[in-house]
Amino acid sequence: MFDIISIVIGVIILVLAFLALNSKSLIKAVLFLSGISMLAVVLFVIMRAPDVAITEAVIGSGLVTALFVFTLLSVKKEEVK
Amino acid sequence: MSAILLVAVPLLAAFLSILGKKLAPYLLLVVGLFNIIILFFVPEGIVIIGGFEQPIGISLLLDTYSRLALLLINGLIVLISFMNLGKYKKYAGILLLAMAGLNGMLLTNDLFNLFVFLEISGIAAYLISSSNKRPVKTFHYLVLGVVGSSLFLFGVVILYSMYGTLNMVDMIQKINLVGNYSELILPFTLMFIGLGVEAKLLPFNSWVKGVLGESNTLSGPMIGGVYAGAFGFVLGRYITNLFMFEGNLLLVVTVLLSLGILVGEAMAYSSSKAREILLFSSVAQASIVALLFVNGVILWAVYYIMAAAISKTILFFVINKATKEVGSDEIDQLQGLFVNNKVVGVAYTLITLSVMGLPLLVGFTIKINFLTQLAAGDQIWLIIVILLATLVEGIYFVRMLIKLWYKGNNEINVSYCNPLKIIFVIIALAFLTFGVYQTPLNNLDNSIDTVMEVVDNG
Amino acid sequence: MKNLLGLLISVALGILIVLALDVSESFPDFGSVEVSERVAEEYFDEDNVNEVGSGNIVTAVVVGYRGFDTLGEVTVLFISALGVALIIGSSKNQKRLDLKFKPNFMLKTGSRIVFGIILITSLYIITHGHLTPGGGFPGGAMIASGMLLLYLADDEFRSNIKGFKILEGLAGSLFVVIGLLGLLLATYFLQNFLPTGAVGDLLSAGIVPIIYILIGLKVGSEISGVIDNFLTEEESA
Amino acid sequence: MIQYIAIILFVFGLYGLLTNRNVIKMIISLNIMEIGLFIFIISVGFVYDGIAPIISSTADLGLLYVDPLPQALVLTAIVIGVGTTALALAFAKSIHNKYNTFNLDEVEEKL
Repeated sequence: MFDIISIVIGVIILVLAFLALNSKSLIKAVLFLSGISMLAVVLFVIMRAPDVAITEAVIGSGLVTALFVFTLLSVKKEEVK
Repeated sequence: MSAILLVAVPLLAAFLSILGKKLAPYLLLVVGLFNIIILFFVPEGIVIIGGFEQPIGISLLLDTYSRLALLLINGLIVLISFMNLGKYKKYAGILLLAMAGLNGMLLTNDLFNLFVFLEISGIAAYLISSSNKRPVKTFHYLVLGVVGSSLFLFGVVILYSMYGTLNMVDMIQKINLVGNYSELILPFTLMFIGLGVEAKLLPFNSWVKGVLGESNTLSGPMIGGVYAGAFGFVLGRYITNLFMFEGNLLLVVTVLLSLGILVGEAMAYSSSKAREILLFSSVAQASIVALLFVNGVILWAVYYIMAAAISKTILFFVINKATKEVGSDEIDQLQGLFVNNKVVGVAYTLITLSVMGLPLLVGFTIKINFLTQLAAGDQIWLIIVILLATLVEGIYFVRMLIKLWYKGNNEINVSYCNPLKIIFVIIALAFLTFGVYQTPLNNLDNSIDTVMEVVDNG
Repeated sequence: MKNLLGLLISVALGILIVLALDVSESFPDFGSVEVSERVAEEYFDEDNVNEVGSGNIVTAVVVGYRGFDTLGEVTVLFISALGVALIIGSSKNQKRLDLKFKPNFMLKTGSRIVFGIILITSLYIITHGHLTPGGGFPGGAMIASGMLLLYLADDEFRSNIKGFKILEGLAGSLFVVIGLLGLLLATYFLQNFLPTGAVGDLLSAGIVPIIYILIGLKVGSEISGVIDNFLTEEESA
Repeated sequence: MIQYIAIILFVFGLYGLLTNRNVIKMIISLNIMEIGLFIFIISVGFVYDGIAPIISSTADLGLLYVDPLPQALVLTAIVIGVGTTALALAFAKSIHNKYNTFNLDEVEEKL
């Protein structure tokens, strides 16, 4: 049971990583990145690491994605100007 | 009065400096002098943190090797902050953190703790190099630095999974116990690459040209002198105690490092910019240092690092100050720099001659001694490489000195304030005295020993 | 051409790592790790657990046994917050980035209520760091994401930056002061000088919960400062 | 199985770093590399049917636990990763302010 879940999630993570690197628009790449860190949280939970799972959830998919989006927003605003 | 104060006090000062921005530069000088004074009273041996025995908790290790390193690093940081007293007030907090990071890196006895301090001093270095106002080059430096420390962490985790400990002394004992060398190649290579990025070794030093090429009177001496010295010491400690290079891995590393020396010297020879000459010669020096440690030369490699760090700090400062006032660091523009400031010129020339290894100067005694030790280990090829490097070094340094001394077409009036002149003269005289009077250098020979000897008799 | 070279280098490194790890016999394969051979076995030792007193062994390791790492790590966050402020320039006359969306009244008041709930959960996680999973880092990051919510929901909202800077500096220096107190009262830096009580109840584990609360406040204020730097721009007046 | 995925992710991040010229894409591949590294570190400490290292009282110390040390290392490394990412994004923002593009090739033309 454990191996099935880990293989499925692992494959999805690799697909997301491939998409993140090759996607044309930056916003999509950032969303794929936050998808990867959410799946990493699931892997941490499977591997009995609750502390790390909470930290990665809040910091990895929460704040890091927010910082990326803010950088891209402030850039998009200038192009409009 | 334990060695931990060398890290805790700068950290406390840095946290407090955010409350009062104005007092930060003076706090920096006070803490730096406090560190230097403490260094003479702190006892040697293992300092335990958190109250748990060695392999469980983290411990620091202070021996003659790290005491010399700490004296060099704290002394140079105080010197640099004194030289830039008026300017760069915003960077005082960052310099305090750089001091804490470098002290921690030189003291710690724990592999993961070294990764944490590698990151602290790395981030401090990126911020100091951001004062050159070159965001793209600093970004390259940041990316290379983070990749380097991630590889180092990868190596540390593999070692932990194999031997179950993170403490360096415990790790050495366990490795000698198991003695299976073939499986250690991967973690040691990863950690060597991790440290090699910051220590300017050949394949990973593409950031050096960008960061030091456009440096200023703060980032040039700091990254060119202090960081080069600190990472030389850390690399030396890990090569002599932990990494065991044997067989074809030793061959690969030696070839890589000698290539680093020759490429560095060739690039310095072909460049016409003063700062580029200095940075490529410091790249070559970093590879020479790594080569010496790989071949078991410890004492004279330590002196070589100290001489290189001090001389590079002064040389980068003098050139950067002149570049700022003249506007470009092309040697033709800087022609006749020393015509109307003779004192600085004499000191600069003495230090450059010592870097080249001219007799009567400390550079010569260091070079002769480590060449004899290399000859004892019949490393003929290395001696040839180093002598060739010295020859090329001599040519381009003399060419630069001639240009700087003889008046060019335009008049240059670069002003160095008096206290700086006094410092330059003192250091140049120190280079001269230790060149002639060598006994203090030799009697330190037996006390520089590897980590294990400190632990056994510590 | 460059892509091919990059591909070759990284694939070669990957294969080298996988092969080297498979070949070496002292590298335990996945899942069959003998924890008793490792240093971690001491962390489950009866009197060690009582000496640190924290129920959550990972917190005991992070703050108790390897507290110096956490001090170093808090410094990393401190210097990157300092660096972001230095690079993006946090001069006094900063104004909010106008992102061309005007949140209506409902969103503003709703977000304030939700912020209260987020704050309570993060304080719960910080104070129970030594009992339940989580602790200073996730708790602090939750405070910061609460601030993030307020920033997003209300485009005139500017948090009190001066207050965060002072909180950040105080929490950091208190952490080092506790370490120095350990040096003076007990014999080692960061040593526990408070009674540790019974494992499992709230007021146990000596200085561990105190340090974790300080870390939580520090991480929270730092990341909020970073968010503020990212969401403001130079006063174009 | 998870260790192979972690190493592939690490190598993916390295590949992304070597080939991309866009600043934001480089920071994203830096993050992917770090996530791969963290999964590898946790997988080094995992034990089949071990339970999370959290005890409610000293009585149940005898059970089979997962190794807590790698989890402590990853906790620290995640927050260091956030620090460096925030700094890298700040540099990316200052690059964009100066050259009005994220692509390093275009920046070289402007130099």
